[in-house]
Amino acid sequence: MGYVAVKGGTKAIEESIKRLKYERVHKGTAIELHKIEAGMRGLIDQVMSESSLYDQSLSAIAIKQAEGNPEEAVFLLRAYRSTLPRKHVSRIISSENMKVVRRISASFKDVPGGQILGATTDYTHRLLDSELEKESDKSIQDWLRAYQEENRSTEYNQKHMDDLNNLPKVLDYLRSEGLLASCENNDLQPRDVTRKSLEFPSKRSERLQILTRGQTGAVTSLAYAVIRGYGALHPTVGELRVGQLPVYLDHPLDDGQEEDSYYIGDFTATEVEMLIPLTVEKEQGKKEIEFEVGYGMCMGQNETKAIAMGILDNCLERPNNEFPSHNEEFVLYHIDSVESTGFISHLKMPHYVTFQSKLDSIRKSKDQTTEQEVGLHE
Amino acid sequence: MNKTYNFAFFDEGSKREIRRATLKAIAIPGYQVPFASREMPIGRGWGTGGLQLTLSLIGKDDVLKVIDQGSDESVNAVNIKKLVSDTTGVRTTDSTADASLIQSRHRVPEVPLQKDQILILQVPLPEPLRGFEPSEHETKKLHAEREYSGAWLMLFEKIMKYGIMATDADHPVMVHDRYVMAPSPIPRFDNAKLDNSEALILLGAGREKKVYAVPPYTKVSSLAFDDYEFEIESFTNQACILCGSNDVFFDELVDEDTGETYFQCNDTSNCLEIVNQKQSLGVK
Amino acid sequence: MNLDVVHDIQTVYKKLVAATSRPGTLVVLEREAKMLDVQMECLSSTILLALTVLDPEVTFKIISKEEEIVSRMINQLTYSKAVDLSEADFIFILQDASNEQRKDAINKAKVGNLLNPHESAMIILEVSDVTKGNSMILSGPGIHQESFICLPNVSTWMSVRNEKNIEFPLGIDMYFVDEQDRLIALPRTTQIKENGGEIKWDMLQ
Amino acid sequence: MRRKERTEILIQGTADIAKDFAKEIEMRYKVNVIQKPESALVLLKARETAKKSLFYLGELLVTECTVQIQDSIGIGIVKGHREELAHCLAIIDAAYQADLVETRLWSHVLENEKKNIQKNLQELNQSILRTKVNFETMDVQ
Amino acid sequence: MENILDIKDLSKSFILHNQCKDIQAVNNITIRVKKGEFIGITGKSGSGKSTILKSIYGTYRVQEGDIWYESSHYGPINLAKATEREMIYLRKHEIGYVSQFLNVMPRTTARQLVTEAILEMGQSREIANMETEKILDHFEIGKELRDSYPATFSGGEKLRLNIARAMVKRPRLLLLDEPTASLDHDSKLKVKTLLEQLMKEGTTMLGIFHDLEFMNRLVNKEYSIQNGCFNQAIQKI
Amino acid sequence: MSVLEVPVLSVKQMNKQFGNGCSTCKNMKLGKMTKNYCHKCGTVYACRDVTFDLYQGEVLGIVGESGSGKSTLMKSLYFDEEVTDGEMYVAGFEDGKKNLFIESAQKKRYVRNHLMGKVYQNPILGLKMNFSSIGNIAEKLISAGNRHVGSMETRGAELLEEVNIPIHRMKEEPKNFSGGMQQRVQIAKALSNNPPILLLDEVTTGLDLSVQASVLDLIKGLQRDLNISIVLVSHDLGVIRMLADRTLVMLEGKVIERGLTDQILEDPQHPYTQQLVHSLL
Repeated sequence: MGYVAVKGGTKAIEESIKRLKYERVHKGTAIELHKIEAGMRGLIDQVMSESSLYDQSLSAIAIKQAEGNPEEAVFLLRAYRSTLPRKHVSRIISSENMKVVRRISASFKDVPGGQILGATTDYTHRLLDSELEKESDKSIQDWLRAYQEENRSTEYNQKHMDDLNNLPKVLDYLRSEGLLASCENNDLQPRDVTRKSLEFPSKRSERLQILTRGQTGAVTSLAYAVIRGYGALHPTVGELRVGQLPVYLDHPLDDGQEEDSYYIGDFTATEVEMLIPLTVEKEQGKKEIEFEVGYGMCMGQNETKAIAMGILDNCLERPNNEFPSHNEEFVLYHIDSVESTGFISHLKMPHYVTFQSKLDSIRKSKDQTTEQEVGLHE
Repeated sequence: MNKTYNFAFFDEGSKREIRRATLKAIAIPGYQVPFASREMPIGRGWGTGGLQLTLSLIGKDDVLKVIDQGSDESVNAVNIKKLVSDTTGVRTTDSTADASLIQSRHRVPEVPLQKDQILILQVPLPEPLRGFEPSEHETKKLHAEREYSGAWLMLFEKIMKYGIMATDADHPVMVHDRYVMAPSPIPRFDNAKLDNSEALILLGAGREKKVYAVPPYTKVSSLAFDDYEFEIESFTNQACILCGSNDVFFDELVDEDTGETYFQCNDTSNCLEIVNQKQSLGVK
Repeated sequence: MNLDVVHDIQTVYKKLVAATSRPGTLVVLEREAKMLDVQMECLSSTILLALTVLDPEVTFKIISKEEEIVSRMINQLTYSKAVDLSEADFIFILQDASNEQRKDAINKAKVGNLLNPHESAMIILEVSDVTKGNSMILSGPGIHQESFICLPNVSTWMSVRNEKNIEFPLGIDMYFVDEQDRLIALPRTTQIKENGGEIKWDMLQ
Repeated sequence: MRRKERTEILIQGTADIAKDFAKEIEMRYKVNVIQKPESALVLLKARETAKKSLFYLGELLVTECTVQIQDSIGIGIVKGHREELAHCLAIIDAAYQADLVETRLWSHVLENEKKNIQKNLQELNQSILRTKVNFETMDVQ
Repeated sequence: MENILDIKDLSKSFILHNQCKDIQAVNNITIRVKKGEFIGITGKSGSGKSTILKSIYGTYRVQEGDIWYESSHYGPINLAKATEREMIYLRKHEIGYVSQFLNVMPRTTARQLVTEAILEMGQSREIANMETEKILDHFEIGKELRDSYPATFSGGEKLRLNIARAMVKRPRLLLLDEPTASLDHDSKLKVKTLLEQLMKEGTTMLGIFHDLEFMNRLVNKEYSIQNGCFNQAIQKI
Repeated sequence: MSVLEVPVLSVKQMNKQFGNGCSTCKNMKLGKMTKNYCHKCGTVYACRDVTFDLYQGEVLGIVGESGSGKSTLMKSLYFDEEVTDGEMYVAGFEDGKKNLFIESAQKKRYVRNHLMGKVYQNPILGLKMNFSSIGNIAEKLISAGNRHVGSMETRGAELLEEVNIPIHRMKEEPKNFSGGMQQRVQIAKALSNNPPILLLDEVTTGLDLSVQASVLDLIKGLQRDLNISIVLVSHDLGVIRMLADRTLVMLEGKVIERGLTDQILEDPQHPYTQQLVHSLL
């Protein structure tokens, strides 16, 4: 054994990179990007959300380069993002404008607008489908045709179809019923954690941004801990919606009239409002139960993450030192994919110098103890 | 997607933000200036803080040296060097004296730094009070109020436990009699090189999003007690098996055949230069 | 404008780093200033520094008779916003500012707070010649023992500058630029003593 | 037709329309490209519904292009890597800015396309509504 | 002989808010005490005897009237209007109060208790230790008791300790609030000797005694009190 | 010939409110509130116009039920909490002429480190549970400028002995100790650099009776030997009776009664104090 720095690094790195490529291609067939885009919607959405960069085709390249490892793909996109100029900030995006493709509420069976399942794995029984082994382009196309045919045969009320583009929000209903404190729009400009280093106590906008770009697994685990008991919340899903949101930009020199804004396209997002009952003390010590809302929103269809975000959002609004999940430093500093994986993986780097220094320290303290022991015996 | 990267990887806006933070860091020696810290193509914890400083500083005429744990050839050093030269085209070197920018992890080179050089140290954990106080908000307050009992207390505790200060690398220092600073995990042997340095020393922590600095000719003292002085790693009566130096930081090695311990310079480029010099003298 | 916004700004920045880390050192920006090659109401070095540090993320203030014109120009060049003195991250005091304006500007500049001493103003002060004027002795970080410089109009900024820097780490960092495109920095850590004997008042205004 | 509605139709509808419009202009006017189509980022500013405050949801990759016709600047910006479309949109934008006569004839083309878009959307909605849970059918008779 | 204490028209009532009661304890009391005198106050229980002593000592807040005291430190001072700090000073240095109850910290030894009283006056620990031993000898507190807690003492021992603690300060004015109430005959005799000795040393005293016979053998003058008012003053000896 | 005594600590018109207050609670002169809480805006007026002096060598008791503002007062005195307005003077700082409430954090820190000691009800607040007991004492000495391990170790051992912590346990962490022992380590720590002022916040609350007695004894003994001035907060009149020379009674953030401790106990004036005292009897 020896504590000497690695030599001959240049050559080794070149060979290592070749080896990595070999691993990616050694089966002799290349995966085409459009196939990743077509068939890996879940992975693409997760990678886009965690990298905080929305673009399916970039995501597909990253996934290909990372051989499907989401941690690595997110890393690639985050770094790529650092090189792109950010020229615009969108007009305010509001979920009321969502073209909904899925919407459920776990709180209200008869939610106005209805429970719309959309595309979900929730009821698929998770039976491994061996049919997929045989799936071909042709079989897919046949199925698609049949599906469209089926759809056309049903008549739907015009009104319902328009509703999908402006479904009422469950929260608005609760607010109108007085079950939820109403509140005014708060137009305080958000802080951007990618431009300004986070300081504590943090701002709400910073918390939401860090949560929404958090690592899916980390966000989910912490939220799970909260509802299992390492936290003080008992939430239900008030509303979950998935759909397309349009993005508009103001002309850089204009005064920002909506009709003169640029439409640049839609993106898919998941939005969740968690309802959390809380006991509040009212006049004369009277106690009442009120709802609070935990908010979760992610780019792409990432339902578990959005729900978890909603839980953590509310946790951080109610700091409580008893639980790490209610401690903003604990949560916000530890859920970023690039930061946590980077630091964990840096342990692979050599620490020869620090180790040598530690060795010295240990020896000296051993000497000290021996001296003391000798002293005792004398 | 055809993308040619900007000079030094970053867009100019990113560089500007790092540059502003750096100027403040130099003006307030030892104070950790928060900065946005861009996401880099190398991992957080792999030197992104140092790399961002390097990329914000580097120009066409710079000559870059990157060392990791004393070695220019270590894979991480090579990797960072490659990234910088790929995105800038600048010349790299192993020789400390030739370099205008030196990015280093865990060592200050043995060759004394010069006035026109800048040393950039990669910092994994910039907060010297972290072991005493886990909350960032609280440690910031402690720095604000110059309340450093925690830093000494951590040393005191070690003395109580082990009978000596027993710190290894990253022994905290006091800068300009105001801020207690983590010098990055350099061995205690290197702490003295920070004091009254000829060269500007910049420290960057990418993951923790902090930049700080020790300007030239600035007082940097290692924390110690009146009756427990700061001690560097001792290699009494040892000399490098290759170049014979005895006043440097060593790697300790074991001869696999004999099982005997021997020592070798940790700063490999310096060692090589000395060996070469001796050989050329010998040839003469 | 032949200025290369990537490479020439990088060299300006490197010089700014050198000036800040070695207070009192004369740094020459002549080469970059020549590239700039535009007629402005302020010194070329002022523009160079503005291009180096300003963007939409920070704010500035111009102290000058031509404040409006210069502010607009800087805004167009950098997209940085002009704000009140007490909020400005960067304060540019041009040559034509009166003594009162100069004092007032330094006086109102923000010094940061103990938690965030970096949230303080950087002041760029235009002078005719950074090598002429009252002789002073500098000490502090970045200075090997002591160094000697001359700077003009000392009476109009020195005492108010020292007053602002009384409780380190709070304070302001000052940069002096002149007509020959030279730069001297006096960050908050620099201690200034007047160099004995007679005070030679600078008559050029 | 104002910009918001116009860009909605040009981007959501078939890309041929933008291409045709741009071609028409390019044939008759000098189009000066100020900035070639390039990738850039748009920061998404969203309003959350719990406290109705604002936060940044992430960034969207766009392709952006700037052109000049006569004295008017036009900007084309669209989600994703769509250099050609960004270029066409910039030309169309500049044409409207310069109030070129051609633009007056485009309105009805756009109106027609808008109807197509509506129709497609309704078809989509129809298939989504098939997944709606109908509680009434569970009533016990 | 000059007066050391001059109580003029002292009235004190207690307003009990929670019971909506207003109890008049003493009314228009006037007493003059000359330096070195020993005054006895008699009356039925509840007649207001204690109220007078506690008003002098500052435990009760006087509503009407004055209590002029001739302090060696302050000169003439109206105790009815003295500040808290003045009262604390006087208690430490000039005015003592002894009752049948010994109110002390649970784990303070007899020796500490007395030493503390001396230290309060600003004496050095050395002197305090010496004085303590002296006075404890004097009061016949057995050596074996001195390091135990007073809570374990007999009534007589407690009281002797109590007086010892008050006396060690050599107060100019000593207030005695039924000190002998629960004492046996022997103990009473010891106390009597002590009080006589104090008189000799020139301490002015004001006392309430349950045992009139005991009192009569000691005091110079007796005031009798009924329903808060004086009946008469009887000159003794 | 009254001698003018100079207080060691002087607090004048101190106010501390949580919340910004609204037109109702500001204008109604606190009249329309339940206790010190405004229902409209939720503002709590924790301390209202608190004024007192503390003199050398005395123990000033502060008694009141929970929520009366006594703990907030203590936090404010130790700068754990920023006051809304008011003045505070300490004899050892700038001759007692500078209002400490408006001084910088650095200056406050100086006063805390050099002129004060505090013992918290909850030892977690006063001790670093993961550092050795001797280290906890050293922390206070270090912050007062001591840089000599040997002298700190000696002093620490001395203090621990004084508070009856066996010397062989001095390197142990307080988290291993019982509540009473933790409290004693806190006291040793608070006393380490001979502060003229000691703040004790409910130091015996939650301890067993016998442990309580030993802690009280310790405090009394220390106060007697060191002649320090103590502000002692307690909801327990028994504790106040045993230790305090003078006492303030707080209710709803205000000092409603003050006097010699025996005055408060035997001749209470305010209905609340009477109720408090009678419930004790």
